[in-house]
Amino acid sequence: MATPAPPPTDNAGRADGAPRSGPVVHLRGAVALLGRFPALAGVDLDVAPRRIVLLRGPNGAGKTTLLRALAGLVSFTAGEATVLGVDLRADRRAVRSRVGLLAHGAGLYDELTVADNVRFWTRAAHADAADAEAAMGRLGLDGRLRDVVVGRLSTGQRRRASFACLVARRPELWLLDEPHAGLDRDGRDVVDAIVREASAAGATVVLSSHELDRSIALSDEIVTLAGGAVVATGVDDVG
Amino acid sequence: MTIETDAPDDVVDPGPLTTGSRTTAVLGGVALVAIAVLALFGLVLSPADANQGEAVRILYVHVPSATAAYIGCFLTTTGSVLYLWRRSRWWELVAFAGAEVATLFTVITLVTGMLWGRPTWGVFWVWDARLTSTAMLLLLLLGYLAVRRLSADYEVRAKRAAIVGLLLVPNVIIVRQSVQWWRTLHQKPTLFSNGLDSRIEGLMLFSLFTGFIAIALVFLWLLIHRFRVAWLAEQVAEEGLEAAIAERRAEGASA
Amino acid sequence: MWADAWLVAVKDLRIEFRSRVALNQVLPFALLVLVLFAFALDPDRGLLEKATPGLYWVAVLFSALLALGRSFSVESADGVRDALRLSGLPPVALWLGKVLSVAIQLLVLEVVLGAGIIVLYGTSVTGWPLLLMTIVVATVAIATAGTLYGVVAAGLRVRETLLPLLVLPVLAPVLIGSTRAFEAALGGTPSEGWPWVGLMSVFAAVYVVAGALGFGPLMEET
Amino acid sequence: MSTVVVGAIGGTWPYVIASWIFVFGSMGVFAAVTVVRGRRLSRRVPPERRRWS
Repeated sequence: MATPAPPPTDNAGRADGAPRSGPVVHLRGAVALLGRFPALAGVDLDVAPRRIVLLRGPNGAGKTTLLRALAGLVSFTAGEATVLGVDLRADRRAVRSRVGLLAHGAGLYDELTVADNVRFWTRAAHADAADAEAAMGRLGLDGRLRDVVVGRLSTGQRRRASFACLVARRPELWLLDEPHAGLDRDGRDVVDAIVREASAAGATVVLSSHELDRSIALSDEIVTLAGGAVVATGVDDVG
Repeated sequence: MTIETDAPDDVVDPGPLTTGSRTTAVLGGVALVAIAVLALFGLVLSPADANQGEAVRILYVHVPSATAAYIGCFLTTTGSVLYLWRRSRWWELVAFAGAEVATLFTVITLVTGMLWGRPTWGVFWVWDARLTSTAMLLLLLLGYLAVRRLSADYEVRAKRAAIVGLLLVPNVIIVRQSVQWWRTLHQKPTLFSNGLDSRIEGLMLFSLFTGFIAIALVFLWLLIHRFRVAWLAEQVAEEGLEAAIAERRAEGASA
Repeated sequence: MWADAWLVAVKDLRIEFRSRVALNQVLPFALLVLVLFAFALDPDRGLLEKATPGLYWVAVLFSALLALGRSFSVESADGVRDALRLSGLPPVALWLGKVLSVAIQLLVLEVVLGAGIIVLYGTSVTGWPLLLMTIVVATVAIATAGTLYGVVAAGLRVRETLLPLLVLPVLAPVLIGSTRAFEAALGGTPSEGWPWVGLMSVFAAVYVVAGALGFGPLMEET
Repeated sequence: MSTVVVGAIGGTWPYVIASWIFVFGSMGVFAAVTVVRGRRLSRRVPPERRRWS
C-alpha cells in the first residue's frame, strides 16, 4: 500500500502551513476537575510544534484527564491553558476540530461496519473520503475486515479502526491515550510509523503509554506525571 | 406552626447560624399576622356565599395558592434562562427554590380544589379545565425536580435542569390552552372558573384580598429560606475543593 | 448544516436497519398495543369505535418512547459521546439528524398503525387531508420534544425511567390535539380538527427552537 | 344556578376546616424542614462565605 500521508500542510484548511511561533500546548498551573476530584492539580507543560511527547506516570496520575482536557473535553477550572493558540478557558470548543484524540473508548458504533464507521467519522469532520480509505488500508482494515460489524471485532482491531478515524481527520495535534494497548507487534509498528510520518509532516503528538521502551524510542521528550502535576521532564536525545 | 427566626440584634451575635436574617424575621412576623387576619375574616367574619355556602371560604386560600404556584414556575423559567445565558449560579438556585415552593403550592391548590369540589359538585375530582391544568403543572414540576435532584455533580444537574426549567412556562401555557379547549368542547365552562362570580364584594372580597397578601408573604418567606438552604448545600459541596487540590499535590510529591 | 444532519440521520437509520430493533421490536409492540386495547374494550359494544383515535395515539406515544430510548442508547457506546463532541459536527445538525431519524421511524410506524386501525377497528376516514396533516405535525412535535428530553436523560443511569416522566406530561397537549383532530377526521366534521393541528404546530415550533438552542449546551458536559 | 349546592352532606364546614388545616399545615412542615436543614448546613459553612447576616 502506498504510504498515503502527504504532508498535511498542503491540504487547505487542515493545518495552516505557517510555522507556529508559540508552543502548540502551553499550560501553567492548570487545574481540571472530574466531578469534585481535582484530577489535574496545577500542571505546567509546554509542547513545541512537531514534537512527540511521551506522558509517563502511575495509574491515576491524571494522564487520561490531561489528554482529554487538551482536546477540550474537560474544562480547566484554574491556571493558563492554551492549545494551538486557542485559550481553552475562554472557548474550549474552538480547538476540537483541529485535534485528534485516541481514547480508551473506541468511539465506534458497534452495529455499523468498519467502513461505515470510518466513513461516518471522516465525513463528520469534513475530511477527505480518500484519506479514510487510505487510513483503513494503512491499518490493515481493508479487504475482509472492511464490511465486518465493529461489534464483532477484537479489541486490537477496534483500536486500529478508531486510529484510522483519527488519521483520516489529519489533526494538527494528536493526543493518543496508550496507542499501543491491545495491538499486536505488527500493529504497534504501523502506529509508530504513522506517528513519525505525521510528526515529520508538521503535526504535534502527545501520547501516554506504559510500553516504555517502545514509546521512549518513538518520542522526543518525556514528561512524568504524578498526583495531577508534572514532576519530571527529560529530553530523550535518541528520538 | 412556629417560625423561629432569631431577630439578630445590632451586634452579630455568634448565636446558632441559621438561614434566618433580619428581613426573613420581619417577613415571617408580618406573614403570621396576615394569616391571623385571614383566618379571622375568612372563617369568622365573612358571610357564607349565596349558593356555595361555606365552601367559598376554601377559595380564600385556594385561588391565591394557584397564583403563587404559577409565580414559582415563572421564577423557575426566568432563573433557568439566566443560568443558561449568563451562567449565573445565583439565578439557577432561584429557579430550583422557586420550583420546590411552586410544587408545594401546586399540591395545596390541587388538594383544596378537590376539597372544594366535594361539597360543591359532590365528587372530589372533575376533569375541569383549571384542576386538570394544575395536575399537569404538578407533573411538569416533578419532571424538573427529578432532573435537578440527579446525583451527578452540579454542572451536569444544573444545565440539564435549566433546559427543562426553560421550557416549564411554555409547556404550562400550551397545556392550559389545550386543556381549556378540550374541556370547553363538551360542556360550557363550569362556574368554577374561580368559583367567584363578579358580584363578590364586601367582607368576602376583603377575605380573598387578605388571602392573596398572606399567601404571597408566606411564599416569599419560604422562597428565601429554601434558596439559602440550596446556597449552603452548594457551598458545603465546594468547600472541600482547596483541601482536595492540596492533598492531590501531596500525593504527587510523595510518588 | 443540512448535509451533516442528513449524515447523522442516515447513520441512525442504517443502525436501525441493520440491527432491526425498530422493525422487529418497536413495530410489533405498537400493533400489540392496538390488539390489547381491542381485548380490553370488547369491540362489539361500540366503545372501541369511539376510542379509536385515543388508542391510536397512545400506541404511537408509547412506541415513540421506545424509539427515543433506542435512539440515545445507540450513542452510549464507549467513547461515542466524546467522539461526537470532537467530530466538529455542529450540535444543531446532530439534534436535527436524530429528530429526522426518529420522525422517519415514527412515520413508518404511524402508517402501519393507521392501516391497523382501519383493518382491525373498521374505522372509516372522512377527512384524509386532516388525517395526514395531523400525523405529520404530531410526528414532528413528538420527535423534536422527545429528542431534546432524550438528551437531557441521556448518559444517566436512570434514563429509562426519567425519559417517560419528562416526555409524557409535555406531550399531553399533543395527545389531546392529535386525538381530537383524528376524531374530526375519522367520521367527524374535519373542519373541527384544524385548530388542533394549529396548536400542535405551535408546540412543534417551540421545540424546534428549544432543541436547536438547547442541544449544544447539553452535549457539553464536563 | 348551575352549581349544585350539596351542603346537606354533613355540611361543608368539615371540608373548609380540612382545607385550611392542610394549607397551613403543609406550609408549616415545609418551613420547619427548610429551617432545620438550614441550621444543619449553616454549621458547616464559615460565616464569611454567607450572603446574609
